[in-house]
Amino acid sequence: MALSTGPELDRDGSTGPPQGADEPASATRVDVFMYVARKLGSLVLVSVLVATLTFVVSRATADPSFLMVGQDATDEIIAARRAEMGLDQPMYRQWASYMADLVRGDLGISRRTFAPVGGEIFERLPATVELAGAALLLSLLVAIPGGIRAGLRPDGWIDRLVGSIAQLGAAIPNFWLGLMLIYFGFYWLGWFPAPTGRGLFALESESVTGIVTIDAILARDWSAARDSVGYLLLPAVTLASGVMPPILNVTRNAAVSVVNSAYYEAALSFGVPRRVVQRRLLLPNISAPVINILAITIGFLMGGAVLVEVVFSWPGLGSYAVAAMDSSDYNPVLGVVLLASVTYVLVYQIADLVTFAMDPRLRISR
Amino acid sequence: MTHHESPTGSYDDATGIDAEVESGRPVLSVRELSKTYTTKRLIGSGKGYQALSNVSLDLRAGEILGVVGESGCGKSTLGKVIAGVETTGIGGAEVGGQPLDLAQGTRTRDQRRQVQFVYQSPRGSFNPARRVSAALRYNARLAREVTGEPVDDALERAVKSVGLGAQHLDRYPNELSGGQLQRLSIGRALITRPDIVFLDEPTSSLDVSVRGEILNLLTGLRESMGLSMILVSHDLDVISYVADRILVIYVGQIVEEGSASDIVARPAHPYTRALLTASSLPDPAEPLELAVDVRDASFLPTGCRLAPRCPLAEARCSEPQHLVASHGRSVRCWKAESTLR
Amino acid sequence: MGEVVLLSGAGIRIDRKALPPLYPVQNVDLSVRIGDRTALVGESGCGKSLTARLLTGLLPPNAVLDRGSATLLGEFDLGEEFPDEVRGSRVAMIFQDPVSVLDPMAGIGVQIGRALAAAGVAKAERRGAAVDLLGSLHIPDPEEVARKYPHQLSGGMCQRVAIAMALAPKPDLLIADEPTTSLDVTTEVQVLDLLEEYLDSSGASLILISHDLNVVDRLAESVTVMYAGQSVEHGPIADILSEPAHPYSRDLVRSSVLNRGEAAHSIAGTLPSIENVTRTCPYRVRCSEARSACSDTSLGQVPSSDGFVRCLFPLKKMPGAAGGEPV
Amino acid sequence: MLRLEQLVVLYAGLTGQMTANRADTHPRRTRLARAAVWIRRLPLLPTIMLAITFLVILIGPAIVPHDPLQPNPANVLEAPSRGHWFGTNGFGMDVFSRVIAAARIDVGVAVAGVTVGAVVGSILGATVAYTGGWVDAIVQKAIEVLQSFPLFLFALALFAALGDNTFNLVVVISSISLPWYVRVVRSVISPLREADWVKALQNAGASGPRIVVLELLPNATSQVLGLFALSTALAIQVIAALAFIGLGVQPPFPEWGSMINTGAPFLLQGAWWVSTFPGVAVVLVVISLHSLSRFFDAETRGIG
Repeated sequence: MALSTGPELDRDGSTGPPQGADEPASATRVDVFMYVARKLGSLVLVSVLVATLTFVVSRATADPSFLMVGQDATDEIIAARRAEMGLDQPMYRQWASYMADLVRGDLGISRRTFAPVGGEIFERLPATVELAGAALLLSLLVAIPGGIRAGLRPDGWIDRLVGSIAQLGAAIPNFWLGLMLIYFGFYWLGWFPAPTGRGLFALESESVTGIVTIDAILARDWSAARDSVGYLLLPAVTLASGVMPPILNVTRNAAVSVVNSAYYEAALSFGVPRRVVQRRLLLPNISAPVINILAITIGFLMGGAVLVEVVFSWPGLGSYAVAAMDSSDYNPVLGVVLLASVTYVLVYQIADLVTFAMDPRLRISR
Repeated sequence: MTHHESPTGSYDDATGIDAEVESGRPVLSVRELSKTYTTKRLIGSGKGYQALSNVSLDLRAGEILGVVGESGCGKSTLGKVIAGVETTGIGGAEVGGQPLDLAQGTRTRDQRRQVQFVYQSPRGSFNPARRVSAALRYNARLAREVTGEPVDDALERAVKSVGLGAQHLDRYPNELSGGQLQRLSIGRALITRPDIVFLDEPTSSLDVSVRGEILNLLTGLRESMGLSMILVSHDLDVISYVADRILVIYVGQIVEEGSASDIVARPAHPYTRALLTASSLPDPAEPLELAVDVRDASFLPTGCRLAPRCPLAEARCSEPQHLVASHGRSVRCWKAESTLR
Repeated sequence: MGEVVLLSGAGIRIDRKALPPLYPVQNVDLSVRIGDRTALVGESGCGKSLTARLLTGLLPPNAVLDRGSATLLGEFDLGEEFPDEVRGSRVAMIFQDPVSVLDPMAGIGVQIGRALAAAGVAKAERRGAAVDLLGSLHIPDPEEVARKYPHQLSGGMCQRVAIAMALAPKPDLLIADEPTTSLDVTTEVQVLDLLEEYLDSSGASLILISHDLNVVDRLAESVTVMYAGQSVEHGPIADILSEPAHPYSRDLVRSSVLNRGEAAHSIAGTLPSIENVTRTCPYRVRCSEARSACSDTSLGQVPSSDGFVRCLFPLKKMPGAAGGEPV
Repeated sequence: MLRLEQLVVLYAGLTGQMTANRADTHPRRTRLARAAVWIRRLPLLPTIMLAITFLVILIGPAIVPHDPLQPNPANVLEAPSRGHWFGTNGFGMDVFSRVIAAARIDVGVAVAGVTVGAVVGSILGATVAYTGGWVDAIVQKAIEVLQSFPLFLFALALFAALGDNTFNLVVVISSISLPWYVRVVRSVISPLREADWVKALQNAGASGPRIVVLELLPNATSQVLGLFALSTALAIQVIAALAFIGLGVQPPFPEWGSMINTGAPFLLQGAWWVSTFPGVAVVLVVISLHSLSRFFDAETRGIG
C-alpha cells in the first residue's frame, strides 16, 4: 500500500472495494527500506529545487559584480570581477558551483559587513532557536491539552473559549501585538525590560549551548536566568500567539473527527471505559495530523520569527535578514531563506517517517 | 411476460421471443475476455489482480442477461470493459457484427452510442453541482449525429420513456429521490437509442419499495422497445425475477450459465446453490453453505476457485476445470457435471 | 416488569444551526422482554438507526429525546445522561459498517483485549481469551487474525471481530444495526448464524434493526414496522409477513417479494418531511386505503394480544383488541 | 504568518464532502429561495463588518474629515480628541483619516493579488486533478517546493528578485496565494475524477476542458469561496507586515502596516494611538474574513 501510487482494485458490487481481496501480508524489510529511501530522495530533491530557486533569485537580484565594485568602475574592472566571480561562465556551471558552495556551507559574502554569510548565520542561530523553542513550548502547553479538551466536547464552553483565543491569535498581526505588549509591559507597567534584545550581558559564565536561558540554568546563575527569561517572555508570547492557533485547530479538529468516528463510538458501546478510550484510542488516532502540523510549525519558526525579532531587536536570523534587505544586501536574505526552507523540508520528512512508523495502515501493506 | 419451464433447459425457449432470437445473431458477443488490474508502483513491478478470466458471453436481441456474483467477483468490471468505461481488457467483442475495442478505449462515437452503461449509484451518476438536464444533453448530442434528433426532443422523449416529466429535467440531483434519479439515469442511456444497455446493480442502493418500479420499468422497456440488456447484481432475487438467462460469476470466472428458471430450479454449481440458499427464493433441494472466505485474489488456484470454501471439495478439484456445456446449461464443476446430465 | 427496553411514544429532535429542527423519530413504541428477539424494520429515513442509537445512549450531541419516555433495563432513563458502565456487559451494539468500527491504529488482539478488560478479564489472560473468542466464532487461524490490523481484514472478517468485541462482555441485550447490509450474501448467512448461536446459548435479548425482511425472518420472532419516525405495527413475524394489519406493512412485504411473471410491487410517492411532527397518519399520502378521516384524525394505537397497529382502518381485526377503537 | 500552513492543513482533508453531505433529498427550491436561505445563514456581525469595509473602500476617501496626507506641524502627536478621533501622528496627520484611506490600498491590493492567484490556481488545480498522472505529480512537487519556503521569507526573496513597488506587491500576493488554490481545488476534485458521473460524461464524448471548467469546478465553489476569504485575510496581514519593514507600500502613503511602523517609536513616549488604531483595523477586517471563511467551511462539511 505504502508504495503504490494508484491502487486500482476492482470496485465491484454494492459493498465497496473487496477488502479481503489481498492476502494480508506483513511489512517486508524491503517496504520499509523503500519508504525511507523515498523520503530521503524526496528530501534531497526538494532541497536541490529550493536551492535552485534561491540561485535563480540570486542571479536576478542584479549583477553581483556590479554591486561589488560600485558605480564608477570601468568596463575592464567589471569584466575582471565578473571573471573572478565566475559570472562569465555558462549558467549550468554557475549553478553547479553555487551548489558546490552550498554543500561546503559557503553562502557567499555579506555586502554590508564583508563577512561570510554562513558564519554570521551560525552566530545568530542560537538566538532564533531560543525564541522559537520558547514560543513552541508555550504554544504546545496551550494548544495540545486545549485542543483535545475542546475536541472532546465540540461547541462546549472550552471549545468556544480556546476557539476564540485561537481566532484572535490568528487575526492579530504579531508585530502589532509585540508593540502593544511592549507598550503595556514595559512603558505602562514597567514589568518587563526594554525591547533591546536578549539578556546576554547578564551571563557571567562561559556559553555552552548558546541559548542564554539554558546556559544560565546550567551555570546555576539564577539572576541571569531570571533576566533572560524576562527578555524572552514577551517576544515568545508574541510569537506563540501566531503559532498556537493552527496547532490548536488541527488538534481540535482531529479530536472531533475521532470522537465522531464509528470506532470511537463502537469502543464505548463495547463497554470500554471512557478514560481508556480517550487515552488508548484518541491519542494515537490524532497523532498523525498533530505531528504534521508540528513539523510545519517548527519549519516555520526557523525563519518565521522575522517580524517579532525586528520588533524586539532580537539578534536572530530574522532581524539579520531584514537589516540586510534594507541595504539591498541579498546574500544574507537568501542564506536565511535557504536555511529555513531546508530545515522545513527536513523536519517535514522526519515527521512523515514518524507517522509511517506509528500508523499500521502505512507500515503494513495489506 | 410468461415464463415456461423448458425441459431441455434451452435458453432460447425461455426468452419468450423465440422467433426473433433464433433468426438473429447476437447483438453482442464477447470471447475470452480477461482483465487484470495492476497496482502501480514507483519501483519494481506491481502486483497483478485478475478481475476477469476468459469470460465469453452472447447477448441476444431483446434479451435480459443477468450476471450474478458477490462483491469483487468482477461482474461490474465485465460491463465496464465492454461499455468502454474501463480499458486494457484482453479478448474480443463484437457489437452488431462490428469489432469492439476492449483494450484502448478508442471507440467511435457510434459505438459509444450503441453501448450504454447505467451506474450503480443514482446519486453518483449525476454531477451534484449541475441540473440533471446538463447530464442528459451530453448524450443527446452524442446521438444527434446518428439519429438526427434535436437535443430537446431527445430529452423529452427520454424522460417520458422512464415515466417522468419535463419538469424533472431542470432540477438538481439533490432535489430528486433515488428512484427518480435512477429513472433519469436509465433515461439518459435511452437517449442514444442504444443496442445494448448495461445496468450495474440498478436497484441495490434503492429502498425495497422503489425497487419494483425500476424492475417494472426495465421489463417494460424490453417489451416495448425490444431493448437488450445486461443486468449485473449481487441479488439473485432481482436477477431471477427480471433476467431471461443467468451467468453466475465467482472470482472472475463464469461458473454456471443457463436459463433463469432452470438455474433457480436446478442449481448445479455449489456456489449457485449457496447463493440460492442465502437468497429469499425457495431453498434448493440441497441447501449449501460455504466456509469463511479467506481467499487471496492475487493468487488464483489452478483448479476450482471455490474449492477452499466448498464443503464438497475433493482432491480432483485442484485440477484445471472448464466450463462444460450441455442442454443449454454450462457449469464449471467436476461434481455438478453428472447432475446436469 | 421484565422489560429490557420500553419506549413509549418516544421522539427524537435534531437541532440545527440557523435552521428549524428535525424530528426524525416522532412516535415509537417498543417493548422488549428478556429473551425476546425482536426487529425494527423500515426503509431508509424511517428513524430506525437513530432509535438504535437512543437505546445505547449514542445519540449525536445535537440530538435529544424530545417526547415520550424511554427506559432501558427497567432502571435507566434514556433522556438522561447514559451511564458508561451499562454498555458492554448489559447492552452491546453491532454496527452496519464493520470496517470503520474498528480502531485503525490498534491490532485486533489488543482491541478485543480492551473489550475483555471492560468485562473484567485479567490482563494476563486477555490475549488468550481474545484468541479463544475468535475461535469460537469459527474464524480459521484465530492467532493469526489476532495479530493483524483492521485494514488487513475483509469486511466479513471485520464484522466477526466486531461481533467478538460486542459479545466479549456477554451482554444481556444485543442491538444489531443492519449487521449484514455491507456483507456478501454468503457471508451474511454465516454472520446471522453466529448471532443466533450466541442468543441460543446465552438467552440474551436481541433488537435487530434492518431494512431486509429476509434477514429479519431468519433471526427475529417479532417485528416492529417503522415508517417516517413512527412505529406503525408490531406483532409476531409470521403474522406480519402473512397477514399484516397496516397498509404500509402490507406494501413493504409485497415490495420485497418478487414473483417471476407478475409485476413487481412498489410504493409510489415519497416520505413526508421530518421538519414537523405529525399526529395524523404519515402514510396516508401513499396509502391505497386512505380515507378522508386519515388526514384529520390524530392517530392512536390499536393494541392486540401480541402487538399493535397504528392505523384508523387496519386491514384486519386485531386479535384480542378491546373494541377495535383507537386509543 | 502561519495561516498559510493552517489553510493547507484545514483544507487538505476536505475531499468533496459537500457532495456526500448533501445527498439527502431536499424539496425543490427556486434559485431565489436558495439564495434567501443562504443569505439568512450568513454570520451577521462579520457580514456587517465586511459591508462597512466595502463601503469605506468605495467612498471612504471622500468622507474623511481631514486630508490623510496633509502634515500639520502645529498639531503633532495630539491624543484622540473631538477634532481628531484617533489623534494625530508624528507629522500631525489625522490618524482616523489615514486608517480609513488605507483600507483602499490594503484590501484593494490583497483582493487584486488573491483574485489572480485564485483564478489561475483554481483552473490549474482542477486541470491537474482531472489529468492526473505525471502532470499532477510534477505540479504537486512544484507546490511542495514553493510551500517549503516560509511564507514571509518567500515574499522577501520575491521582492529581492523583482524589485520593490506596488505592482510587484500584487505579483507577490498572487504568487503566494496561487499554490493554496491549486492544493485545495485539487484535493476537492481529485476524488471526483473517478466518479461515475465523470465517467458517464467522458463516455458521452464531453471534452476535457468542458468537464474541468463546466462540470468539475462548480463542485469546489464553496471551498474556493472559503479560501478566498481566508487568503484575502492572510494577504492583508502580509501586505501590512511587508510595509512594516518598509517594503511594498511606502509612507507617507496611508497603509496600515507602515502606519504601525511609524508609530512604533512614539509608543515608548506614551503616544499609543498612532500604532494602535491601524492595528485594530487589520484585526477587525481579518477576523471578519476568517468568520466568513469558517461559514463556507461549515457549508462544505454540511454542518448546521
